Amino acid sequence: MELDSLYQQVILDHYRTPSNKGLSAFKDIQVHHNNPSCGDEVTLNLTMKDGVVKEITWDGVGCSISMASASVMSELLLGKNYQDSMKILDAFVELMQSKGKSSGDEQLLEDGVAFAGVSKFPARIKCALLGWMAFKDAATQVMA
Amino acid sequence: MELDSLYQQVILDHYRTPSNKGLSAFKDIQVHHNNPSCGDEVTLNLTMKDGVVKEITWDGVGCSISMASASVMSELLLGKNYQDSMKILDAFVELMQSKGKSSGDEQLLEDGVAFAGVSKFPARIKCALLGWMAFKDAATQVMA
Amino acid sequence: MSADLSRYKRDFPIFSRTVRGGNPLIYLDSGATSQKPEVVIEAEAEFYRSKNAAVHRGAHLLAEEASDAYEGARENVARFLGAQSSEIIFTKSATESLNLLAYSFSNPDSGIAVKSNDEIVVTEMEHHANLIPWQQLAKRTGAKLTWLSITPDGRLDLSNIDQIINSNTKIVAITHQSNVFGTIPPIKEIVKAAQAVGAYVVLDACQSVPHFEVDVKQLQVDFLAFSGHKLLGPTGIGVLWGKAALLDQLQPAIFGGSMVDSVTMQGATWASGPRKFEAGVPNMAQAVGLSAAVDYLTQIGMNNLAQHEHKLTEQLLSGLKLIKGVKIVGPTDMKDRGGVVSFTVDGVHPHDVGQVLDQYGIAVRTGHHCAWPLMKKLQLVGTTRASFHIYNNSSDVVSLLEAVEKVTDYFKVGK
Amino acid sequence: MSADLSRYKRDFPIFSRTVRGGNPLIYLDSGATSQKPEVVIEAEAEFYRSKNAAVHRGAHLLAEEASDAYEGARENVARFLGAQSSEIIFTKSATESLNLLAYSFSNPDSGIAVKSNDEIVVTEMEHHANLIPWQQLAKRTGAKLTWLSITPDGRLDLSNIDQIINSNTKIVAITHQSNVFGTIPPIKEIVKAAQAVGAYVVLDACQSVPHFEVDVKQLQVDFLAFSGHKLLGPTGIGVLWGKAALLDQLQPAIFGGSMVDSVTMQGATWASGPRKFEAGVPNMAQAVGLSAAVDYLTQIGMNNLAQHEHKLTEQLLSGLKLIKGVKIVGPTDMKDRGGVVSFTVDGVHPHDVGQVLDQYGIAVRTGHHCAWPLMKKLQLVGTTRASFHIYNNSSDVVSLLEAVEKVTDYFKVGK
Ligand SMILES: Cc1ncc(COP(=O)(O)O)c(C=O)c1O
Ligand SMILES: Cc1ncc(COP(=O)(O)O)c(C=O)c1O
Repeated sequence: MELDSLYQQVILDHYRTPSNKGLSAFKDIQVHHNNPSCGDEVTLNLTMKDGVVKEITWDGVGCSISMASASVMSELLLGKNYQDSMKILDAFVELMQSKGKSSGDEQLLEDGVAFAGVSKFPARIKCALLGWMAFKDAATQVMA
Repeated sequence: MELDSLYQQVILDHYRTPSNKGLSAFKDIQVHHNNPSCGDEVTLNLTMKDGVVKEITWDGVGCSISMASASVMSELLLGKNYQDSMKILDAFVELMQSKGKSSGDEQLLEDGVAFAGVSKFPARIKCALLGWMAFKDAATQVMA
Repeated sequence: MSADLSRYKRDFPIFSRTVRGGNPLIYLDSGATSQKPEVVIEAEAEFYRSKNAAVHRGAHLLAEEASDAYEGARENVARFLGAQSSEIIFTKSATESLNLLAYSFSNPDSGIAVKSNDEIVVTEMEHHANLIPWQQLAKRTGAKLTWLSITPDGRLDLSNIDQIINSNTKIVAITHQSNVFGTIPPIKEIVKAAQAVGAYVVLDACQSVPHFEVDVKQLQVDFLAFSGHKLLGPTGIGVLWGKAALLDQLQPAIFGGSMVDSVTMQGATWASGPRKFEAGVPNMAQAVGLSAAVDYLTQIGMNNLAQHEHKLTEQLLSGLKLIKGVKIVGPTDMKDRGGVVSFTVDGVHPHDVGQVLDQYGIAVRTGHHCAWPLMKKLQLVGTTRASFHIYNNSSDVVSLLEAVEKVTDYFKVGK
Repeated sequence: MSADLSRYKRDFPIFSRTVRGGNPLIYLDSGATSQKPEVVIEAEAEFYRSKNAAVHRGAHLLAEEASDAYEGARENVARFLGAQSSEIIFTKSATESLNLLAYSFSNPDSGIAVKSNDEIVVTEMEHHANLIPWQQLAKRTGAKLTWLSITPDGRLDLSNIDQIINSNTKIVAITHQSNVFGTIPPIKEIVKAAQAVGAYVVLDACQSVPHFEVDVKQLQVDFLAFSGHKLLGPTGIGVLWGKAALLDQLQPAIFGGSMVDSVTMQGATWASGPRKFEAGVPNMAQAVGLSAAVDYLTQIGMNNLAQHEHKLTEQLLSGLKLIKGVKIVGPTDMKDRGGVVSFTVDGVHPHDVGQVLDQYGIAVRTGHHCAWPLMKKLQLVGTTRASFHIYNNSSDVVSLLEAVEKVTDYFKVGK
């Protein structure tokens, strides 16, 4: 069923047991992003050192796609330097805009390729990007 | 031609040489009425004595229908008592609303029956009524 | 036995298409916007094809016919509401209606302008469109905004009504039916409380006028707003109704052609009646389309429609109660409620519920329903909402219930 | 030789009807509203028949398709104007566009709010829709309204432009083409004067965008407004364009659903981009219809259309000059003017002129054309106005000229 291409098992797993959820006490910066049309929200704490992501923690409310995507993002970008994190982020954004035509670079995106099916559901792309955009905002501010 | 039923000779004559046009120096009351959608305007001075119309003078700018109708009205209602003037006025209003189905009571309306054709042109009914409504307003105020 | 209304569905061309998964369309989102019968679509098209002209302006036959069509629509809508046609103002939507009214209330030249010591009362279950315009009016004028709370079962809490609606109250703006719960608040009591202190009642009738008979005289409210698009009518048309005597005392809020009495470079004066609130070339084709929708509904009979929706709502409520993990948000019985049903599924976000339903061709609304303060109060991130109109039937309800079961399976609710 | 555009008339179903006296319709009132080609009528109908749903809200396929259609319309209109789509705000009409803008300018939270020591400049040839909203803005804020005058031949008098547009000037609101004279004012010089003092230029493009190519970047104005219904599009849709950086600094003027970032009972914050100015379920079908009109015009070619109207205007001006008792009001040559021609007939009121023309099936506009201050300045009670669009041709002009001759006969002008 078409639905299974959206709700990959990886996504449902991350939704049920998200990684790095729960905000850390210390951080370089905190950002809050939301999606007013559906009410999804993510708060993200970021710590970087020498241009490398040291800690990402987040909290939020939202649908399976937005929460799972934030979880995957937080795993994937941890330990990456700023440039690499942006490369991965760009690849993820590109995948989201692929309208179902790309399956994603597994090398780069790892669990992130599970979201390939989201690109066929335009209304859900914003969900998948919520956590990533919060990271981008935070990292850009820390690096500025 | 349909047009001739609108522009009766009587109307064109009154338009070219209107009666009682030019405001008197004395009056019981002055009213100003206009038709904002086409810009037609009538100012009317009324003098009554013992409930009888002693003088109607008016001035204004507007189309042939509105000016001729004001002229006919001023002739017709002069010398009438309040009640009779309202009877005539009501008959004229009724004629205007007749959608071309009435030819008007010549006994009562005299030259006013020339406006029967106006009732077939909804956009012009307001023109024909402008002067009459000014009279009604003025007379009602004087009688109050 | 009630009338069989199943034949009406055929009048709506959209049901001849299929949606996701090749499924027939099961449209349960009429609370957001309704579908349109062909007669409405054709009425609008026919206006363009045969009598399109700027109303009230031209000296020609088309302009005359267009004006007749537009003013005829006004009379028709007035009749539908038990109002006078001079009290019907065409706007683009209920949102515009409510904003225009709020701006008119802050025009200092209005005879009934809101002042800084006035209070404006809303409720916790208002749609943003009947909340934010009043917040902004309060901000512009210095007036105070207060509100009636809701009870846990989604009804209005009237326990402190005498404090909330008090001698300072100028306006009470309230929904006629909650677009989240389906609750129909006790308008009579609120009108009574408002009248006792000389306050004006503004009724947001977006979810009522399209679904059951509404008579402004019986209701005794002062202003009322709704949108055409939820009433089987076109988009881009709304209505603001107000008591003639009050409209007379209000100054207009939007300015331009066809609403003036006279104009100089320095200033202007206004025409009388609804004209002064309708600046510019109006949404004529949409007014004509709305009028066709009113005719269509009148022919069905608003009471028949209300009964029809009542039965479907009852069926849905009983069905939902049987599904494990599903909670109805709002009244669970049929007392004072209409055909809008919100629910949550344990552990599944509404957005995901909606996505699964969509896969089965079922269109519902998910999220905060433009009633964010209400969601926060209920500590919900949102709900899934099903809402009805004439084209729905009991097999739609069965399909929805089956699909909700599948949602709980898919996301292994309680497993 | 220019392209033959005669085949386009067939696309407009209204011309298959007859009017007064059994005559074919000769429609010369496009300045008030244009007729609609079948593709526009069908685009609106098709939206209702196949993808009607509330945009940006539903979790279902229809809502997705409706959103795509609506946002696609926005992109299409943006392209047409040389703008970004995030700068296009859909309103119900130019009148609403200008009023919303004026209200946004008086929202004290706006970064570029109008203050009491500011000046707002208009011209003596503005339509009421581009005059009264600014009068009212001045009244609300205490700002001063000033204006550029006109010359006897219906052009803008720029002799004192440096006094009128001065260091206190905040807004210059001006028409792109007079709806009475057809005059196209020297926008370049006005933009230069405004930029020199840091004032914003608001262009009323109601009579330009539907008739010739308009590129907002080339014009260098800051805001622009027009209505769909004069552009072969549906009624009930208008556009407000503004530079993105300025829209960012403006606060919205109408409030409700789909335009918020967050909402509590006490207050709200706004979404970004055009969304913050589009509260409520929008006029979706009308936006889609407008987009179809834009496609239709693009396919004809705006330059072809402009040339076509230019030729007709030239023919009409030369013809009118030959009729005794007829005076053209406005420029009598083709320099900087479009396809709107006003005239008077000695001793015959415009209303009577229009009535006679109507008898011959010719639809024109008569009266003050919502430009009352201008009429008073010219000491006219009104004019008769003929205006063109794609469906007109040179035999329409011949018919009009013949009928005007008949007017002078009928009322025995000069006899
Ligand atoms: C120059 C001009 N400005 C503004 C308007 C107002 O447009 P609308 O009535 O469509 O809002 C018009 C047309 O009526 C116009 O010709
Ligand atoms: C209760 C209620 N009020 C107001 C509105 C606003 O209506 P619209 O968006 O058509 O202006 C809606 C619908 O969205 C509603 O359900």
